[in-house]
Amino acid sequence: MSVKKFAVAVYDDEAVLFPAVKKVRSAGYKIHDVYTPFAVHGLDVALGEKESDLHVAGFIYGITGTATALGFMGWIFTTDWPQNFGGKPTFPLPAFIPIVFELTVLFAAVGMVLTFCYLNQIMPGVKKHIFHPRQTDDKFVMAIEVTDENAASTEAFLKSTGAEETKVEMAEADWWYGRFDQKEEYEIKQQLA
Amino acid sequence: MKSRNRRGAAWSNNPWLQEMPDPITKCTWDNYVIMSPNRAKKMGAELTDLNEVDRDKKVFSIKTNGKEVKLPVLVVPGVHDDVIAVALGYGRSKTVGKAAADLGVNVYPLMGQDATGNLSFYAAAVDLKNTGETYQLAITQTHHSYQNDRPIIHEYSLNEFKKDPNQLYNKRKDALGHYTSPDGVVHHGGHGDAGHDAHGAKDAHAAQDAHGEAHADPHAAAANATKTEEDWQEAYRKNGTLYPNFESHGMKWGMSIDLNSCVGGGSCTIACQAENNVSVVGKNQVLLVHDMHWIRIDRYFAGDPTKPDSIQTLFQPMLCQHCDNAPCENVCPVNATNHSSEGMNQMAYNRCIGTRYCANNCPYKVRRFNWRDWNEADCFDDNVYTDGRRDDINDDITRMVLNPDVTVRSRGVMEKCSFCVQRLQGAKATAKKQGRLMKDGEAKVACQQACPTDAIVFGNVNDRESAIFKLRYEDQKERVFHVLEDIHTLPNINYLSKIRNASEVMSRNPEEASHGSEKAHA
Amino acid sequence: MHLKYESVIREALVDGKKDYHQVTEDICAPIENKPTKLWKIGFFLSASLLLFGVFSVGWEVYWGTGVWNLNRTIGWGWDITNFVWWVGIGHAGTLISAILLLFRQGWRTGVNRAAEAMTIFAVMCAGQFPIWHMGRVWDAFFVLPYGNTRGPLWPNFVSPLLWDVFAISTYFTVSLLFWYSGLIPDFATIRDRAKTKFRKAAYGLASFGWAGSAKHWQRHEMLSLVLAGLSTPLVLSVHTIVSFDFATSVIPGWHTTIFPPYFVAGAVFSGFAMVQTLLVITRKVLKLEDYITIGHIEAMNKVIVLTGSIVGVAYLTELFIAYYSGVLWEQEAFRLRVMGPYWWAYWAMMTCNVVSPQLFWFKKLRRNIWFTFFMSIIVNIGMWFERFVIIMSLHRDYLPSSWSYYTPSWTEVGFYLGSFGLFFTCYFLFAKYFRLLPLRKSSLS
Amino acid sequence: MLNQEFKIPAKLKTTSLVLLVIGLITLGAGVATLLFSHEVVSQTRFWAVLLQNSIFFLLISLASVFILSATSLAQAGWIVSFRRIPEAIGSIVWVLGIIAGAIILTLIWTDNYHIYHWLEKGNIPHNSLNTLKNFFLSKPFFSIWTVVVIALWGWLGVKLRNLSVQQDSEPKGSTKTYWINFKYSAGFVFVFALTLASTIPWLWIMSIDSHWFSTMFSWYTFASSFVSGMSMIMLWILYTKRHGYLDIVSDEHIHDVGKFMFAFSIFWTYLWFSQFMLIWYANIPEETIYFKIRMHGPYKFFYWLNIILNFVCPILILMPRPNKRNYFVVVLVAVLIIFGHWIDFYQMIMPGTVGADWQMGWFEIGILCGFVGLVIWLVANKLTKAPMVPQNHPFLKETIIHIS
Repeated sequence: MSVKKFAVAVYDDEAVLFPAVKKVRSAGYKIHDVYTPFAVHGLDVALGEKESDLHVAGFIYGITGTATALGFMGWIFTTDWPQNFGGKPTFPLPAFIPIVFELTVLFAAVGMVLTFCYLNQIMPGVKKHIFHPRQTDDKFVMAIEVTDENAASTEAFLKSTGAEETKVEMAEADWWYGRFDQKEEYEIKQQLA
Repeated sequence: MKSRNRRGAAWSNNPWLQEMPDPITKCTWDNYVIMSPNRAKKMGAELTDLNEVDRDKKVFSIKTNGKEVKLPVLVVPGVHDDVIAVALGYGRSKTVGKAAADLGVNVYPLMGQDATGNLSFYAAAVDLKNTGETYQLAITQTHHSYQNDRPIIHEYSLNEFKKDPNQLYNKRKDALGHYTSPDGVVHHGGHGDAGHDAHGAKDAHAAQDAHGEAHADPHAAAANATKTEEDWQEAYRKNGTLYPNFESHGMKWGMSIDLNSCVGGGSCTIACQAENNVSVVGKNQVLLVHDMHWIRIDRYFAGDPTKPDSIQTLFQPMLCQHCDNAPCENVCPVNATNHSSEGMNQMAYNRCIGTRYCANNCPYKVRRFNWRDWNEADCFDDNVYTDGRRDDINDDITRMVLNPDVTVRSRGVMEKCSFCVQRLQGAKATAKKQGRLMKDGEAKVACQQACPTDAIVFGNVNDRESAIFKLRYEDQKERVFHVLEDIHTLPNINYLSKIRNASEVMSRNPEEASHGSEKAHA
Repeated sequence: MHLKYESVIREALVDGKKDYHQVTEDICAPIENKPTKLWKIGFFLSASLLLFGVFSVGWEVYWGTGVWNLNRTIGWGWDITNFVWWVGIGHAGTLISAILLLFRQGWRTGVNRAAEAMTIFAVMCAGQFPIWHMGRVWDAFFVLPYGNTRGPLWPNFVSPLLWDVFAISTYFTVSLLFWYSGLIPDFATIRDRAKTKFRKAAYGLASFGWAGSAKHWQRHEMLSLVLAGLSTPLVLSVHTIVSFDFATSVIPGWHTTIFPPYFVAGAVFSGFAMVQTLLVITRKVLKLEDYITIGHIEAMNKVIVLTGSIVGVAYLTELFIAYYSGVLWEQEAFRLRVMGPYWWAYWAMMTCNVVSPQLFWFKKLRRNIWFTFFMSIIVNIGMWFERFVIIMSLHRDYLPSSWSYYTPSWTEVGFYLGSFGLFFTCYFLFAKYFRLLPLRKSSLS
Repeated sequence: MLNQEFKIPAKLKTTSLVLLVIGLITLGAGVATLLFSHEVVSQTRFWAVLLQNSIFFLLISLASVFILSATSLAQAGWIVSFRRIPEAIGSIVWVLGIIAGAIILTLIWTDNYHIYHWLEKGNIPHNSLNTLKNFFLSKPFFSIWTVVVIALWGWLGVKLRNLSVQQDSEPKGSTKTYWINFKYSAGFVFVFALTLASTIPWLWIMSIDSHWFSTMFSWYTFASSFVSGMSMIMLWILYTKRHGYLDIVSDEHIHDVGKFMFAFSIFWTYLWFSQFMLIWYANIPEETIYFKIRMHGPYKFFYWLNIILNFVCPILILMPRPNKRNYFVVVLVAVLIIFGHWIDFYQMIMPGTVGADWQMGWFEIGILCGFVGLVIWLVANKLTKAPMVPQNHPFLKETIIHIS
């Protein structure tokens, strides 16, 4: 958790963004992140991100659900308190299927969403730095971490990639607990400067 | 004018009796005029399909002996076309007590005197007029025929029965014997005297042709095993299902009800009500079909309603059948009802949350729901007396009528016949204390005890010496049947067929007569 | 840069030439402007209905289920009819989002957010009925498999009603997650556009701190896809399990093996109709005609005529097989449906569900807004009658001695009206404070 | 490349002919040893096997016509790249229809009550309960409906393909035939609802167990034939692709067809389970007897095999995304599915006909070979008659750049 300096470029079209990403990466810059208002198909590949393994987690949660449901109901009906309902078998498998299915789905879905939130470090009360107010509206924002020395040159380079607007600003790179209606210290400082 | 009364109204303030449906009309809490369908039609009060649904009955004015009363009309087949009848003993004042006050109409004023000066229970000249008004009668059974072809009751004339006592037995064996093979392969060689093998088997021919008689084969052997007289019922029980068989070791309670002996008097209903703290609900609630009786007597008419002489009446006591494959037990979400190892279908009132799913899924419609707080037993105060007249069962004094061995049920739970489980447990405990086996007849259920004609026999079916066993499997086995046995509910209650001392059984439709056994199979 | 080529046959999914920002402006406008008069009236009416529903339910809980006109023979009536009806309606949203996402139907984006919200509200309404229909609602928690002090006392996992408990709660949870995870980025948009402190704080909380990072979007896409994959069988399972409530029983008219797929088709049918009802109003009131186009409406109508026909085939199948079976009980149950005391319900069902949707074979009618609106209501009336007809199989089953009849009391009607109140109150709030349409690239052609 | 024409590889030709000849020899041997055997069970076996195979192959071919109509109505673009394959399969429906129809009608008019028990007098009594059944299961109705339905199926199967081929020679950008095709597709779906989705499986298959009934039966049969039809299309796509055709079919298309196989295997299981569980739960003997013989009786093995082949295998194998794009895996699953549903049809038909005396021997396998050979030969020949890719389809461009 520390406030760092970033060179920020704002693009107004995907068609400009993609070549820009390519140029920036081949020029050797390490892109801190790209912010888009909606999922841009193929951007993760362009940025060199690995494919997410979220679905594998989902599968494991699902299997856990299946096992829990079958094990729990099986234990209750055969061991804990076997009873006779309408002459049904003690282990009435066909009648277990609906609940087994539901719990499989429930475990998978809830587990995946929690994992999603954990991986993305998002939850109510979490705050992240918004580089450009329209990055959740229609602008595409690229941020590169810079030092005092290379800030100007990076900015200039970003400008050359077709950015509509560029700037250098201090920003908290990670997440923190905070409210979006309050300005953080570094933001106020930045504004004053 | 003929009369029927409850001891001339001497016990009219007893809500049990007020709520007991009249054996013939199935009406409660009121008196009314009964008349034949023909007369009703003439006078614009005919029994229509709508009549079943609509509880508003037409009110007629009756004038005789210079007096007039107004009474609702009930149409009852079998009444002579020129006779109407009213029950005495109604229209009491409030002084008689809460239950009977202001019920019905007092018709004593209509009574004249006969030549000897005695009160005359009939009057010859009656002026009957439709007033155009209507009045609601609380009737517990609104459909009066068992649709003739519904195989829920079996009736034979004495001659038919004499000619072939085994008619019912064979009919059942034909229909159910179809499902007795342990592997589902149906072999037709199995049952002998099936007449033509009409309802037979999907697979029968191929299998039969394949094996021939000489073919030694495990399936054929299995089929042969069910050949013997006693075993096909057991085989149906075990193989007519995809479920395993739950054996009852020790006790296995069973009941037999003889349709021949039953006179429909209803003492079983009241005995049960007294024994098991069954609530009285009041007229308004009976109108909403919220009646609570654990054992009811279904009354059906057969014959041509326009010919009073052709009418035959039939009574079928109906109570929880304690099915071994009970459709109600499966569906309870909270385990409030399940099956005992003694073959009883039991209720845990404490556990019931009142989804009513069990009652819906009961093919016999014998489960009773506590729609309201009849007994001031639930957690809401003062929510009992909203709908007019009630019995006074919640007085401190009258509460003493409650049987302390039996729970008083609160609002929102399901209840039904328990086979008087408190008595059975009591009898078992007594025998155990005395260090001996329980004898047959020691455990009696209330309805059995009260039945004046001994139509109900009850006992342990696993005991080969018991009356119920002998009746069911030896003495009366050709008359035994279970209601709806083709859906494999395996009731622990059986009925004995009705044998009529009449030349003809009116409930038999012509098709049934000619096709007989197919019907049962279908 | 991927070019999405669309054939000449296809219609544009968004009318008018819009850039991204314009889309955001349009969609956020209802949220950021003051509520209109129409909205206020609608909200007030819905809230009043809701209050009346609360009163009706309170009355029933205090005096007992006996104030409903259900009886010894007919243990379920309007309560479960309405339950099944609302659950059915609650199927469209997740179906649109999930199945259409899997089938990559582009037109879904115009309607899916509203439909998902509708799903959640409809399931909330549906859940009320089985809860309040219990005789002892204060013991409703008995259905949960919780450890307790009464020994090993567990619910009965074999009961279809318990399956319902699991199915409905799972469905509600997963739909909520699906819907909310889709909303998070939308909340972020509103947050960053917000002018007031309160809005910034509230939407800031609701958006979970979403900033739109590329990696997050990648996971988000994956999450949506897998949730869609899970939701698809889940949607089918829910109405299937609801149908099991009836089909597992031995009651003629209830016990029919075709029920599961036929209930699902019926649910989609009624759900889509309800979405139509809402969309036709919403696009008018919130001026979203460019986003919810005639093309969307027509596509939905095609699904309606398809599912209506499937349901029709199922009705005829039931009727036919009942007579084919040679089983007296079945034949009688269906004879009574067609010409028994409840014949009017049967014929209302047939007219509304089978006959009238066939008019959608005509393109002119399919693309007519007012006709669509009219039909969407007709279909839901029909589907209500379908459930009513099925449940009323109880009125005459095996033993004629128990036959009975049922009409609802004011409390039952009140409860039903109250559920509309709940539904529309939620919907009005949603339409005002949440984003009604998602912003997706694919919504632009 | 888009106007490539299919030439039957020699190996395929030989294989199909060899299989066909095996089938014919088996048939001949069957006639000699089974049909003219004095044992009724052998005669029944002869007919039951022919019935099973002819209906099975007819219905899985018909599935192609259905998928064509359904995707046309849904305006799905992705299928266009390999549309010619279902078209070819669909246009041989009439041949299989004639074979199946001939077998069924022979059974009916020779009163073969060992297959259709209702043909025996008295098995379904004439009374008011059975009025409809007596009409429905009567020789005239049965025959007329069978003939009409086969004629409609065959005609529409050919028609849909002819329209598509006709489109090839139309000027670019013309959508006239496209809309005509759309209308015929709607017509077929209508016919389909009244036949395969309802009456036909009742008549041809369910009536074998003449007292048993299930409202689900037709939809269940449909699901069975549809998923195997999809698998058959998959096999053809991959086969032709391997031989250098259909290069516009990308992994995305294969993935999509794989998803269909996956999804409809689940769908089949869903219908199978619903039918089974409801009957199991209600436990009414006249319904459970159907499963009694299958679950606890001599068909136990097939009962479990059916679930394993048609549910467990496809679902486990096809769940991971890469597997749906792996040609070997997909071919394996397709073969398993087709065989699995052949078994499914086997266990639908045999318990009611040959009963406990089922056999899985030379005759069963030989006839299966024969039908496989016949279908391969017919479809391959049909494929040579038109370019492998529809030339002028409005969605052609869409399907080429199709991404998932």
